[in-house]
Amino acid sequence: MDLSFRIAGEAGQGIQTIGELLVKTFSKMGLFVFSHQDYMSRIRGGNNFYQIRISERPIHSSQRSIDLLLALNMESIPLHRAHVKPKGMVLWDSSRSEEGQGEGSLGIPILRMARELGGEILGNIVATGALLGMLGFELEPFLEVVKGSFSEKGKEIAEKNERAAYAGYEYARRECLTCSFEVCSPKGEEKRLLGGNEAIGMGAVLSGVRFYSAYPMTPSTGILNYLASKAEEFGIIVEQAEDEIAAINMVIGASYGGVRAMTGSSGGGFALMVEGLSLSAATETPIVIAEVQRPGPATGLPTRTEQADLLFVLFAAHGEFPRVLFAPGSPEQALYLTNKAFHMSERYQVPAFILSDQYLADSLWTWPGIDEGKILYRDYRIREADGTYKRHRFTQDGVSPLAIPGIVEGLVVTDSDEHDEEGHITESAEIRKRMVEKRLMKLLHMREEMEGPTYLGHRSPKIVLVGWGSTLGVLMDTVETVNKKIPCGMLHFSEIWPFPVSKAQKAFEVLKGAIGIGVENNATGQFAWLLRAEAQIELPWKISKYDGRPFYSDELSEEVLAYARSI
Amino acid sequence: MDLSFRIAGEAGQGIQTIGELLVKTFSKMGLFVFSHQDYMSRIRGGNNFYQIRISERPIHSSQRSIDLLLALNMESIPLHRAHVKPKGMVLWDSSRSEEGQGEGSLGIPILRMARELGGEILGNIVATGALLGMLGFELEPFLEVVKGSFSEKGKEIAEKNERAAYAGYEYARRECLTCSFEVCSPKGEEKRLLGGNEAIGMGAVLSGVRFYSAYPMTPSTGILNYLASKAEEFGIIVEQAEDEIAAINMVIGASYGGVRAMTGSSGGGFALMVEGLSLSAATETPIVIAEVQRPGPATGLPTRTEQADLLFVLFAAHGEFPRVLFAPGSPEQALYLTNKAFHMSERYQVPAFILSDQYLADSLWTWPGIDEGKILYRDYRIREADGTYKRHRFTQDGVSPLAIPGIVEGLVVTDSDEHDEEGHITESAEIRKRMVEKRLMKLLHMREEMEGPTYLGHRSPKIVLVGWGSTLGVLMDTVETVNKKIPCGMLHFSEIWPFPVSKAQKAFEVLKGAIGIGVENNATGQFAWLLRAEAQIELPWKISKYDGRPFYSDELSEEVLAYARSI
Amino acid sequence: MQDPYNPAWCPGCGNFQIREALLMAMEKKGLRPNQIAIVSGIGQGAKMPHYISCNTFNGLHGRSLPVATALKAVNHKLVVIAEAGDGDIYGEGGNHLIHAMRRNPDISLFVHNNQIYGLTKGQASPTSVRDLKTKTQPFGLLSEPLNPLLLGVAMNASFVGRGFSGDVERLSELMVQAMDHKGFALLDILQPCVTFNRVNTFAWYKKRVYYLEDHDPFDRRSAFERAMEWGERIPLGVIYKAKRPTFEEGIPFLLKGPLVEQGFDLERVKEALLGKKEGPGG
Amino acid sequence: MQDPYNPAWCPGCGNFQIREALLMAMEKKGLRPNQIAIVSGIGQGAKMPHYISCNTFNGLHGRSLPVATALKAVNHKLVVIAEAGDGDIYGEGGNHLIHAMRRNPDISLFVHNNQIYGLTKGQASPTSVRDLKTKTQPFGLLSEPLNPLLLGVAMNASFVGRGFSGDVERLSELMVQAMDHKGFALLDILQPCVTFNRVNTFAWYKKRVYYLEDHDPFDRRSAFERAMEWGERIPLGVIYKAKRPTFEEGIPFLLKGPLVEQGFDLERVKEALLGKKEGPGG
Ligand SMILES: Cc1ncc(C[n+]2csc(CCOP(=O)(O)OP(=O)(O)O)c2C)c(N)n1
Ligand SMILES: Cc1ncc(C[n+]2csc(CCOP(=O)(O)OP(=O)(O)O)c2C)c(N)n1
Ligand code: SF4
Ligand code: SF4
Ligand SMILES: [Mg+2]
Ligand SMILES: [Mg+2]
Repeated sequence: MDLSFRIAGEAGQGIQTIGELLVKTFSKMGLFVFSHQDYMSRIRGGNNFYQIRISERPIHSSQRSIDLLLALNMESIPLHRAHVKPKGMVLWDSSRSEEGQGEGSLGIPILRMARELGGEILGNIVATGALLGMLGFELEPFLEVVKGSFSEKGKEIAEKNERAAYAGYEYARRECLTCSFEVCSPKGEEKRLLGGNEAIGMGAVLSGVRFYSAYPMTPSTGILNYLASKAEEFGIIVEQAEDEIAAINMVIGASYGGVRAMTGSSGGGFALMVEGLSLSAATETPIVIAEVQRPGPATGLPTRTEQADLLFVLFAAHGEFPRVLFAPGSPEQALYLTNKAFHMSERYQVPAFILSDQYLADSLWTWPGIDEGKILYRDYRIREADGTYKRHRFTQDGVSPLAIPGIVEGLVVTDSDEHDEEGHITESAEIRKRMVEKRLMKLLHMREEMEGPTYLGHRSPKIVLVGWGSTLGVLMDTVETVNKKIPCGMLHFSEIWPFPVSKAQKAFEVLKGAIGIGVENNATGQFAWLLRAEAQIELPWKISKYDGRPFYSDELSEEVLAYARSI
Repeated sequence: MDLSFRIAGEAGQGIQTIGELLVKTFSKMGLFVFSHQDYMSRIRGGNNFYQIRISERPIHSSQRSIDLLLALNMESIPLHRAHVKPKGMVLWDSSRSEEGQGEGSLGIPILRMARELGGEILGNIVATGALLGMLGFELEPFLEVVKGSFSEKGKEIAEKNERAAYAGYEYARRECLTCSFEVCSPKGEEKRLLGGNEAIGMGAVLSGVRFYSAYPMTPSTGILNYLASKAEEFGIIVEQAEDEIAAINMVIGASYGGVRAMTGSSGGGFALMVEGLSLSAATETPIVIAEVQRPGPATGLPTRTEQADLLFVLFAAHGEFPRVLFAPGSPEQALYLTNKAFHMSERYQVPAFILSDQYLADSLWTWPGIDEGKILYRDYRIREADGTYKRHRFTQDGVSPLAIPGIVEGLVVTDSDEHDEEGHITESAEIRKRMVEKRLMKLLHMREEMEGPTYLGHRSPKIVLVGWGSTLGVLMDTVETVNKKIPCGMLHFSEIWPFPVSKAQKAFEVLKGAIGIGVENNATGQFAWLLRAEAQIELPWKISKYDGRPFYSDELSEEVLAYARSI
Repeated sequence: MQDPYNPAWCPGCGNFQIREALLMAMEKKGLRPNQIAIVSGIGQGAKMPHYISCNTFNGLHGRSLPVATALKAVNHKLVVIAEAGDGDIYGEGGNHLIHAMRRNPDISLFVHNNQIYGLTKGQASPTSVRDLKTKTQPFGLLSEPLNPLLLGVAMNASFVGRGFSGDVERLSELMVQAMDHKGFALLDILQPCVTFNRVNTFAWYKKRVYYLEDHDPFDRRSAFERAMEWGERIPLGVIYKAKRPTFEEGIPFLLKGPLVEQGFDLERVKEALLGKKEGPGG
Repeated sequence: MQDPYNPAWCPGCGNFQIREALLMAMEKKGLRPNQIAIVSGIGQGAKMPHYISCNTFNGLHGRSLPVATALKAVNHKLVVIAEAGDGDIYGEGGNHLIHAMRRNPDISLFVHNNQIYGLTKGQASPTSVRDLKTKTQPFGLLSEPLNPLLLGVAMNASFVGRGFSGDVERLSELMVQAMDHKGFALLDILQPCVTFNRVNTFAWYKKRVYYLEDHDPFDRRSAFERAMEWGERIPLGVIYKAKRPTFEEGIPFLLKGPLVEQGFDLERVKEALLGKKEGPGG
């Protein structure tokens, strides 16, 4: 079983509510779920959708072709119908229009039923019930989810909602004569779900973050919301700053003060943090920055996705200094790599980045739950030091002891100007030279800690898809499809900087003879460029997408196969 | 004749005054002059110097070894004496110390003489006169310079200064028994001088800049000062902004309004302009930005030099868009390339950079005066357009008509969000894709306008020094020296982006067999990295300097020769 | 794509009325679309120029004022308006606001003050009430609200006023006054956000607002008094005015006419700049 | 390299006295060096912490306040002082100043207000007199000076005062009061710049300054009056005070003690976070 649904309608119609009810329900059933969101930069109106794919096997991406479209308004039907498979169905609200929608569609008077059942607000539940009914699933798991979601609001409301679910479900079962979805009866355990932004937030909490400051910016705001929701429980100061400059400077102040600290934004907000980034580098103050990409330049498409900030983030800020950059491919990777970012940042006293994007941020993946052994934690802060303490002491590996001001006896002195070992401003050419070397020296050890790419696919592939960051899932699913026709594999990088040069070169060596295709959600092929500069590896072909939308695995498979046929 | 002098002392002692009097005097004599400045980030105290080199042949860099040290305070003697050549001299103020300074030195009671002649302020003139006397030059040109400089202050003051010049000169001629400098009697015409910041300012005025906004930041402030000094005469609005963010946004507003506009800063200030850069790109508003580098990260060494912002400036800002980057090698290049930056920026509606640094900014070169034919000027602004005007119309080369709001009949609409041809916000995938392509398409034509590197040196060199930006002069002088021992050449890039790939590759082809040495005033070899990424050219060796000081040609020659010997 | 008569606002949002008032004001002033330029930031209110027929520069979040200031300086014949949100101009763009008040360019700033971040879904803004709990203020808002009018009077801004989206007619009058004013005019507009602000609703404002009468805006002390008033009663109207030269008036050569019309004569510039020798340091 | 007793200031600069006053204030408060942290920006005044024995974070131009705010929040036992220049804090850092006043963290801000940009050689600052001609103000300064005290009162900052470097003893008293104050204290310090400011010299200030007497800083109206006074007479002292909770007081778990001392128990966090199943959206 491999089914895709799209819930489409205006902003404000409850698309997200329906989407979340469904993914919870499917997870409860024990199904694997993948979902992503496509929405406009507005609060009401326009056209948004929430897409869900389910299967009894693991799945990692969305497909362009859908089995069922739930259209919450009439405008959604022409907009999305082309993507409905020949045997698929459109479920629409017949209380909105007199006109029939022809074959392959089922009209249900959603709003009318909702009103009859106690109010328009129940429409979402009616629609969700109807969708499950059309598919032929059991209603029970959904009823449980509904119960869980509304139990806090009192018995009466809970019951109303249950009735609405039942009504929608029954209506669909009764009326949908042409529905012929093959659904399995899942028996697996209840599954867990993890979203991209949530994963970064969880990773931060598990790494001991105690200070998070940010300025709201789509699609990064979910991290802020997540951490705010955990603030009291875990003693995390979460402060909305007046602007992004304040956010990063606060984070640096908090880290100087002795706690682990983080900020997050999207490209435009991060652009304002660039000077602060250099401050973190100059003062060797560890910080973690999540940059959740959206299409630029400037405001661009605020709620959409792109992978176009890689080189920007890698080279942001004046002067030369080491940094760490991870680009997770899944929520699970996002969690562990956020943890690794804190680990590296604290260990080497450098800024560390998580480079995500809207697609990953707003996607939900089924995941097995945490592997606790994978969480790295060691406290590198010095809590005892006497008056001889020097913040920027020259050491063999370039890492100086990082003491907490006020806690240690010695003074913790640092400066954005070039400074001596004590942290005091200097103009000395000699000290300057050594300080540059001290800072850059860390790169050696840092690079060793970076993992190389992941290979998946055929043992001796003819084609290798090369990607990074949020395209992991789409590459995985594409390889599976393409492999049925020609030997294909994928190489995915999520640990980007310091670039694991020799690991990358080794990975490509094995693939000699295969044609490398760079797959990037941007126009210029930034990662391919980096690969050439860092590892002298040339990718002969590239597939780019830069319309603000993510790759779909069925679409990508076709493109890869078309290319394969052409050579 | 090839003589180098260093005037050293505390900040505030008048080092710069003496330096400028001297370079004016030598230029008047018809000599070629090169000078640069080395100063601390403070207003009084510390130790600064001004270095001057003169010759009857063109010279393009400073040398580490000096013929004459003018020490304005006693502390300067131990600090700089090691650089004085065996036959060189130290000129010091014997009114500051009882102790003699031994062989190779001449003490002159500068302050005492000044006081006797009418005040301590005359000390600078006494010292300058003495220096000229020791060298054995005629006094007349200096007297003329003094006359010119003080004529506005009244006859009495002018005469006092002349007397002081004479007194210093005579004292030195009389007392310096060991002075044996070989000076020629220059007969050439009076020469012109041009400084790095001044050249950028002149280039801007000649390009029709009408709006300049910046926030003061060393070493870029000279551009602001220059343009402010020309503001009234040439109708240029010069406004000191409240911060760098305001500066770049003002410049964008002025350019949108229909005039040529520019801003300038150093790396840390530019870091704050990064979001604004993306705004210029998204709205396709032409702007020119001068980034005058200093050592980072963060505040770094505010008054010193480095070439470490290349990759930062090239990849600054989120999203993908074309930009232009020039890195002039001399004040003369700075003038023409600033003009070319305006030309490219206006023609393609993209942001254009001049990447300079403190060394270039504060250097003076003898130059032949302007070649007027080299100044490009064409007005690309549209002053007539009816109601059908579309600001971002799709065109064959990606360049849309750029009309002036309020002047044309049609409306000029633009947006930092992705927009349609009219400039209105859009969420369309189709339009987004075309807009990205429209913007990036310009790169094709832009790249064709970029010049390749300059080659100078031996016809079949064994060693080629490869550099960019402000190292031009030092490379020229080094090649001349090294060439006397082994066949050597230099390849210098001042037109960096869009990278002139094929021109670069062609230039390197000719040099096959020679060993390329990257010479960069930074630690990581950023240009060498770019060369590899863009043109697959590998430089087997590099010479880096990153102590905040510039290369000296005698020093660099030795390093190159040492390397040559080692292979 | 964007139909100018189908704004991306929620039904019932105060922005619709602000748009109406602005259209009315433009009509009252008899302005043709190409004589006006609206510069805006990012936010719900900042989308305004897309729904008005005019020259439009929809720039970055918080950065409308520097753009507008420069635009006016290079073409002072244009009527230049900045449209901003409360987060936009009192948060992200706060520094530019302060310094625009010091500079006093002849532009009008209309702030769509809904006391909340609308476009990013309901975070506290600089004008939100203290202790407001939102998804991003887990401890409740820990800052005191900024009083834009008091700030304006303290900064000696040359025109400081407040309007209410619920009264289109008088709001448009205030807009006209702001545009007629020679200098920087800050008009803070109370605007209900029906989706995210459950505190400062239409009814909440409606109950409290009143128009100033017998108030001399040139009397700074009384302006402070009125500006401090916020709570049970909220004054509307022109709170403060100061006679000050504009930014453009300080630039001598603008007397000749708009800079953008002054032309550039390369030959003259070459002559003037290069005819005489340049010394070091220019 | 840097001898703490050989500051990089010009002989005669007011910064020397400010340093003396600060040392005196620290002594009066009986503070050990490691109990204090000075956060500063970039400028002549901002070099201060290098010449005082204390924890030091010398950060970016204009950005001392966010750093200081966060530092205090994570370790509220530290005495946190921000040292800034007038360009630094009223120019580049203006937005942070406004919002620090709203937040009211328990830190003291000492502004070395020499009404000029010292370190970058004499450009106009936000407090420079109007029409000032400098190398970068070719038409004379076209902006009106910002009045920091008026701004502070308007923003309801919880402590607003002014000192003068020429009176070390009383300046140190004011510093002590600022440090003793629970909340954000803005102390603007008039400081002659002997090199670049030829207008506001020591004598200029000396002739004009007087200490407030019989002034109730809790009386906001009278605070406005005093804050507006600038010209022939310039008041010194505490101009305004407001009773407000501090930023740190709003963060519930800081009652347990400084955050930096609260430790991190990975096992407990794992348990609490992962023990129960996470739904979508967390
Ligand atoms: C630099 C930057 N940071 C953050 C954002 C995201 N953002 C867009 S609008 C907005 C705030 C909206 O609030 P407000 O200015 O009050 O306008 P409203 O939507 O309420 O009208 C934010 C934070 C952005 N676009 N740019
Ligand atoms: C982002 C940034 N912009 C500009 C500068 C350059 N800069 C350093 S100090 C300073 C202003 C100094 O004036 P002020 O803050 O009044 O301090 P003062 O030197 O007068 O004490 C400037 C513009 C900088 N360091 N960083
Ligand atoms: S979210 Fe609020 S401000 Fe935005 S359109 Fe809706 S009601 Fe208006
Ligand atoms: S320049 Fe002015 S502020 Fe700076 S040290 Fe000298 S006198 Fe003091
Ligand atoms: Mg708002
Ligand atoms: Mg100052």
